[in-house]
Amino acid sequence: MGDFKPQIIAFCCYYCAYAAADVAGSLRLQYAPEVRVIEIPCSGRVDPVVILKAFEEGADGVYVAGCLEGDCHFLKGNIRARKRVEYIQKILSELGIEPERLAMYNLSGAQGDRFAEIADEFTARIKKLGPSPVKVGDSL
Amino acid sequence: MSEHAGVKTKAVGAVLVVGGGIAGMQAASDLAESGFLVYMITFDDSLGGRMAKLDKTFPTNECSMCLLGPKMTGSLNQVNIKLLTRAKLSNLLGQPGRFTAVVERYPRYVDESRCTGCGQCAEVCPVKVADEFNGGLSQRRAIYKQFPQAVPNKFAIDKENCIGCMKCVKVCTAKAIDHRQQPEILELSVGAVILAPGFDSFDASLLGEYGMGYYPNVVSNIQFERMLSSTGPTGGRIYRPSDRKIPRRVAFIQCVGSRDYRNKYGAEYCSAVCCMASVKEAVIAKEHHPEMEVTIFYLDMRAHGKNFDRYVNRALAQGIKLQRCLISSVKEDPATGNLNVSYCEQGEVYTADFDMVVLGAGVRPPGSAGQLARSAGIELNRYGFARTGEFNPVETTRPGVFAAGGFIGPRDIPETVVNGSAAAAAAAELLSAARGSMEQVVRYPREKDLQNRQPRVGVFVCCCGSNIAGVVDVPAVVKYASSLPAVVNAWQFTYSCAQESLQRVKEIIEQYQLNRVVVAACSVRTHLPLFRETLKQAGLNQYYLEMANIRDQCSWVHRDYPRRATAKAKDLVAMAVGKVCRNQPLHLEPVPVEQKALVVGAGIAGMTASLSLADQGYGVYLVERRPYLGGLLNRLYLPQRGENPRDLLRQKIEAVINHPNITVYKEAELTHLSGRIGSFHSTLQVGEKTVHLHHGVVITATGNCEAPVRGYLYGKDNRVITRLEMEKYLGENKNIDRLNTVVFIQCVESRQQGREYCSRTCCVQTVRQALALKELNPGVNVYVLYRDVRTYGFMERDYRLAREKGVIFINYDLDKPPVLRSGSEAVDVDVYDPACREELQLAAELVVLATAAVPSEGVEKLAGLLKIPVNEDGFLVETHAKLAPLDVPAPGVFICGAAHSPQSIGEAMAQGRGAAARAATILSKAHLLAGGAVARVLPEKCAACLTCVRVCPYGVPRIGTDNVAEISAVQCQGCGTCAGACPNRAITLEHYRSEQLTEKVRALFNGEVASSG
Amino acid sequence: MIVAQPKPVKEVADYIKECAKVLVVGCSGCTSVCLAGGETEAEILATALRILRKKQGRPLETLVTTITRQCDPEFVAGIAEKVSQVDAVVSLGCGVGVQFLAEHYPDKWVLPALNTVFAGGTVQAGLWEERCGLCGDCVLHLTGGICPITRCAKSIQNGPCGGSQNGKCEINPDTPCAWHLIYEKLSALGRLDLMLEYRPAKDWSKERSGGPRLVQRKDAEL
Amino acid sequence: MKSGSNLEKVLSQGRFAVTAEIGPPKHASAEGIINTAKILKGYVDAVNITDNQTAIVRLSSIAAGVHLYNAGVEPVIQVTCRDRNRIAMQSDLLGAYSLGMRNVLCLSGDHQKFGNHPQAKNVYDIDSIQLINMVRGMRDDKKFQCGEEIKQHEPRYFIGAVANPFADPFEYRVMRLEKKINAGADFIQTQSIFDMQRFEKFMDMVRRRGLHKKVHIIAGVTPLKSARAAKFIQQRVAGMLVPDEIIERMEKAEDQKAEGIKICIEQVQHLKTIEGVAGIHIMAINWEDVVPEIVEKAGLVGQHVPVIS
Repeated sequence: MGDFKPQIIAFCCYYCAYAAADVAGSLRLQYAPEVRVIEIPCSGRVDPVVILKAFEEGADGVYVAGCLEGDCHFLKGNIRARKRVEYIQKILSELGIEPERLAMYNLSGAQGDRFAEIADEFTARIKKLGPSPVKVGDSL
Repeated sequence: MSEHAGVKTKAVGAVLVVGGGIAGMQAASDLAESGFLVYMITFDDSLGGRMAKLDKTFPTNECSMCLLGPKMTGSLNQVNIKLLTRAKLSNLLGQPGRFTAVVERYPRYVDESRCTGCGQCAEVCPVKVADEFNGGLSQRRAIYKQFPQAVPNKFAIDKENCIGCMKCVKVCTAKAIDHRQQPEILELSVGAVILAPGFDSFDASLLGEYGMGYYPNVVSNIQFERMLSSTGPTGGRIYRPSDRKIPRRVAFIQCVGSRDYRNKYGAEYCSAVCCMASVKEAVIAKEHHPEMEVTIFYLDMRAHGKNFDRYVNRALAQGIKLQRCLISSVKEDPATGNLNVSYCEQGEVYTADFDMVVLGAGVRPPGSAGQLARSAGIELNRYGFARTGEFNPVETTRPGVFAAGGFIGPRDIPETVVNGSAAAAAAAELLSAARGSMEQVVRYPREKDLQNRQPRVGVFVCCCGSNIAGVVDVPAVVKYASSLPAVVNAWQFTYSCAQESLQRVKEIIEQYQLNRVVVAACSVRTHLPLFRETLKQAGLNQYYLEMANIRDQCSWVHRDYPRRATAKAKDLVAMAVGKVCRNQPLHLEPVPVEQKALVVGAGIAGMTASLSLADQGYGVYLVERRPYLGGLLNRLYLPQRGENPRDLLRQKIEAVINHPNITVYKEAELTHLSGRIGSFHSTLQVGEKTVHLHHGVVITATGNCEAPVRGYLYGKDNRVITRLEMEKYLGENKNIDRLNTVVFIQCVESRQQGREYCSRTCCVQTVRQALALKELNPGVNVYVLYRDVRTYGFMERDYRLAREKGVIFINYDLDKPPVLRSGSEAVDVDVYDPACREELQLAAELVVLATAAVPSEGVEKLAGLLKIPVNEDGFLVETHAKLAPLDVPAPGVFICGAAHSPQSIGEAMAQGRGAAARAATILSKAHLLAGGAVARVLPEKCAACLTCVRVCPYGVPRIGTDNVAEISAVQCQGCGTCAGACPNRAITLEHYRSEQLTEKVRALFNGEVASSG
Repeated sequence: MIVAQPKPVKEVADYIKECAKVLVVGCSGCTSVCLAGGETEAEILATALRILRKKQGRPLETLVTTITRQCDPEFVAGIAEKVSQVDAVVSLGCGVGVQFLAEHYPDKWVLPALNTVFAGGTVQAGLWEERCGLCGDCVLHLTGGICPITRCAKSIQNGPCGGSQNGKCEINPDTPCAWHLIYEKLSALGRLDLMLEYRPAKDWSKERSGGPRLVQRKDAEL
Repeated sequence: MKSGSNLEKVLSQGRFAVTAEIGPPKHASAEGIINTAKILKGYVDAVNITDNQTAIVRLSSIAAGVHLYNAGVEPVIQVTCRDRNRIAMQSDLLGAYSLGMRNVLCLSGDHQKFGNHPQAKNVYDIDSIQLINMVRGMRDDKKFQCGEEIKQHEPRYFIGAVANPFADPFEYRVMRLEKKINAGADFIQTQSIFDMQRFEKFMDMVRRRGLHKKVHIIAGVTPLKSARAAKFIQQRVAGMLVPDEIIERMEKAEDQKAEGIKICIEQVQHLKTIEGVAGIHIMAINWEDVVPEIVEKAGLVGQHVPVIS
């Protein structure tokens, strides 16, 4: 378990989270290399089916990162995203998958440090939870 | 059309821009995008100017080159910008509207049309000379490229140092080198000229006391900046030149050659940017070398720009030391190469040892200023910069000739960009009749119809010099990429964004019949437009492109894990390939533009913007909440550097009222806004009446106001007044001769908890008022209690004059603010004077408070209506702090003036004019192109459930007459909230369709091989 | 419209635990509009079922389709090919949809993925409310357009009862008292006389109590 | 006389009626009922038996009525619409009559949500007014609800209904009362009165419509056991209003029970003075032994004769 390298997908909104990831880069902030960013124009675009499919394919963790609440570039997309994430979390727990494997984060486009922190924090969380039960199976 | 423009002075629809820096590029792109042909000449070999030398920019720490790269390539690719390098203006004949510019063009000795930028010539060149681009810290060959990302990406020969060995000629397989090239003289017919040659840095070796030039470990700020740059002489590491060791203790010395009029090499003015530049360099250096101790020795910390004080406070929190003092000398210990700095603080002399000293060398007029002024027929000011008006900073002494950027005087990047736009507006005002007459229309090759073809993907992996390749195993990524399904092949580039690489991409697309492209390089945020342009030029739909960010989000952030960074890069490439195979061509459709502007706020910025657009021939609706025009300008009385704000106010109001293109609505408020860029519908409440307007753009110029004062007895003792009340008092000149003592208190409720910013205009205003007081009553005692005197730029002169006239400046600390008591005769002001280390008690008949500038009341509501973000201080947030200071994310909406941040009259006018130029890039077009990555309804799936109607933050979807949802492509902002909410998957967000995103996810897991690497 | 709610995934998973391949059928009608049974929910359910089975080490294959209305045989017939490939069909239609599918494909297990709740409408985004009791004998002309059968907890026809306070029903302080609403509406319309009129006992034979009902239109018959 | 019940006699003679209320037990023994009957006997004219009140399963009201009857107290059986449809109700009414029941109080009934079987399906085939109409029809028209004739031995009940002057909309409450009278109510039992002002207002409206002449209105009272109980009623029980003064009074009192009784007696005395109030109905559920004290101290003792001596 020690060398468990989680596979994590981050759906990042273009205006804040993705920009923050770029800022983290330009500041050379070092963070966990497990996160794979998928850029979406707004966290409001986040699609429950796509997230569930990510888990089906074997993602150990997924997070959605949007602008700070109240600061969404598209006004309210991030609020919708949060609610949708909560909805999917409910489904995950029904499926016996820890709902903490899915998270919603908010940060501003300038918060490179926060982006790095989130990546580390979430990676640590998933490492602690271990591989996704979808991969491992119930019997194990 | 042009026949009707008037035979007598038929204007030429072309503009000459002198200078290829950020000011010149901004002016050129604004003009080119609004219907003018631009000739851009630079004496350099590349575009980029000063900004190209910077590693990062303050206050966002963004990579300068990353911002500049797309801008440079954009300028080069803009068909209406004709770039001439190694060229200078030698004469300017004719009148405004019809000039003949005589341009001398010097040979590069390299045929630009043949050079591929491969660099083999430089490898064989035997000559090595100091590389001035890197401040002489490295060497280059006689045949060279200015810097790796140079645009155009072509080599050039430095003939002075060339020995004529012809090795380069032999090695060049492209046969591009031609040692026989001769200078040529070009005569260009233009209607206006914009001078933006930039500025030079002060040569600190002229001042002996700092040891520059003979102590190797004393370097200039530009040298230091180059060291920080990953493409610089040290690859981003700070070395001591003497022993190439990393310095542990670094000192920055500010005001080298600035604010120093006594020395014959010094300059009277403040260089305005060095404080922030040094703080930034200190911050970045500490990021590169966390163990480094940095001290900045300064006189006043001039952090007067937007978010600057916050940046300085952050630097302090990160451990950067700021030491207010006067430097007396720098001495080297020859044994160690260390430097001993003596400085004077509060009357005492101290010394400290450092491993390296960085000199904040000031700004100087460009070396070419004299020649350029003569050629262009303009005057220079006392400091050798272009002489321009205080209130019209881009207008030179010759009509039709405008100036922008550092050539006007020291200024930072956003101000330079604003000047560039303002100069463009000024030229466009002059040439409005000729707009479009010389414009060339871009034609792309016919788009290939590939919709039903099997994907043939080409993957281009960028090394970004060593930025990516230094961490990620690029050849391994290339190999992996070429093994992926549907990938025809993968290629490696040193710089994929280089001109030559882009050309190569186009060739490869053709050669391999590619129909999909993946570029694994940096961020879509900076480079997507560039690569899309390349696809278009190659006849591919621009949406057949995906990028994998293997730099900003990979190599830069996983430096310690090269293997895992490589694995991640492979994953990101696989994901991009997965998606690109699902991409579909999207096309933009023309939608009409209502060629009118709505300007909100009729202060000086709003009036200037309105007049510029009106003069450019566009209808303007100018909306003012108050019953009068002019805003805060109504409250300014004292002349500013010889120009009278009262006259300005009168002239502008008159011009606005009489302009046939301007409709003014006073006592009016914007209550509703709908529509989209190019076609907004707004509703005004004008008194009792409701007015509906239709316009293509909105310019917000709501200004700022004085913050209410709570302390300092204001409102309790009528001898305490604000700075604006003081203006009026001085303007009316009542009983001033009776005053004995006047005390000014600076930074009242600015730069402190809750209002962590500088109000920018107060120091300058205070000094001006102090001088006026002294003039009206030479016997009056004037004290200015300040935290930092921020008379930036040429305003420093007033500060000097004030001190000479006997105005006493006392520094106070935020922890120990002055205390006021009401006395019967006077207001007693207690303040601690650090210079003589004692408590002073001043008996003032008048106390003037430098009140904070805060955004106008209700700006949040307006910002909400216009969808402009507001920062924590209440000021409007621009799209980009550096390069897009007048744009906001909402398309078609612009900002200017003090609603952006506190600013002077001249600055607000420049922003007003600049915003007009930005607006004209839209208003000049009859149609905009809409569509692309927007929501699309699949009518056969729509259940008309109204979910999209309810969730859209912009209220765009509606259920149409045929009972299915309709989403207007022009109005759709492309957030995809509706697509995520549609219960029947009847809405797709183009380019982000569910199956495209799913494919990205799948590709990650199908590529287990990569992940395990 | 018919308002329905998804059943817990585990419950549906249990129905199909013996199956290797199922067809998940969404409905573009009512259940799509009430966000319970459109294509999105069908995809979500199918993915969730696959995840669950993947976890159990017994992968499930799914086909997902959505038809215009599950309550019309022609639409139901349109998916015959897909139905033939699977062991069972999971319907995200209302109870009607499930039955139509089951009737049309007599040799297939058709299983409900939703609980059909009521006939109602969207009162605000994300909130649906019951409005019609399908009683077959509408009295809305007497009650100001407010249905006492569905909206009064006791379905009383000579209301309001003594549990009406501050306009709310005694069973739930958030539920408006239907008869209070009726009173206000009739009062506003100047028709309080209708409230004084005795409403005789209702003819429930027209309701479901009278057995499965048919609606017949001779002229529409072929 | 419509039914010939004791209660009907008392009321039609214009005497001030006193009734009490018993909640049957949640078990199958009548012992408690019989004991309570002994306590009440001689102090009241009739006793109400609730029908699974608050939707909690209890011994049936008809059965309990029979026990009371046998113990010498006249019962008023309550019938709610919640649990039975019109067929069951008519059948029960016939049976109850055959067992000697003569008074029936018609209510819609508390919703099952409040009871111990919230999952139960409610009936509400007919509502309380329709029930009143049905009982009257059986008696006066000799017809079942469906219109079919009752050829002989029709049940002749003295028909009661309830009114709640404290429910909303207030203005409609008197109209609804009128509706019940029109449907066939002979007497009206009100919800427990604490807010005397509002009740006065209600009675004022009743008098203006002349309703007090068409029906016997029996005012409901409830002795409060404690300030906490008072508060509970104020905050939690829909359709009941307890003024703050009463709660304050209860809170201040040293002996809250005694204070509750005192308040109740004062209320009774006040109610007696209101024109159109024909009697009082004391609802002291699980505290029935206090009824004699209230009756005595309110000066109403001595006039009540047991039906069956």
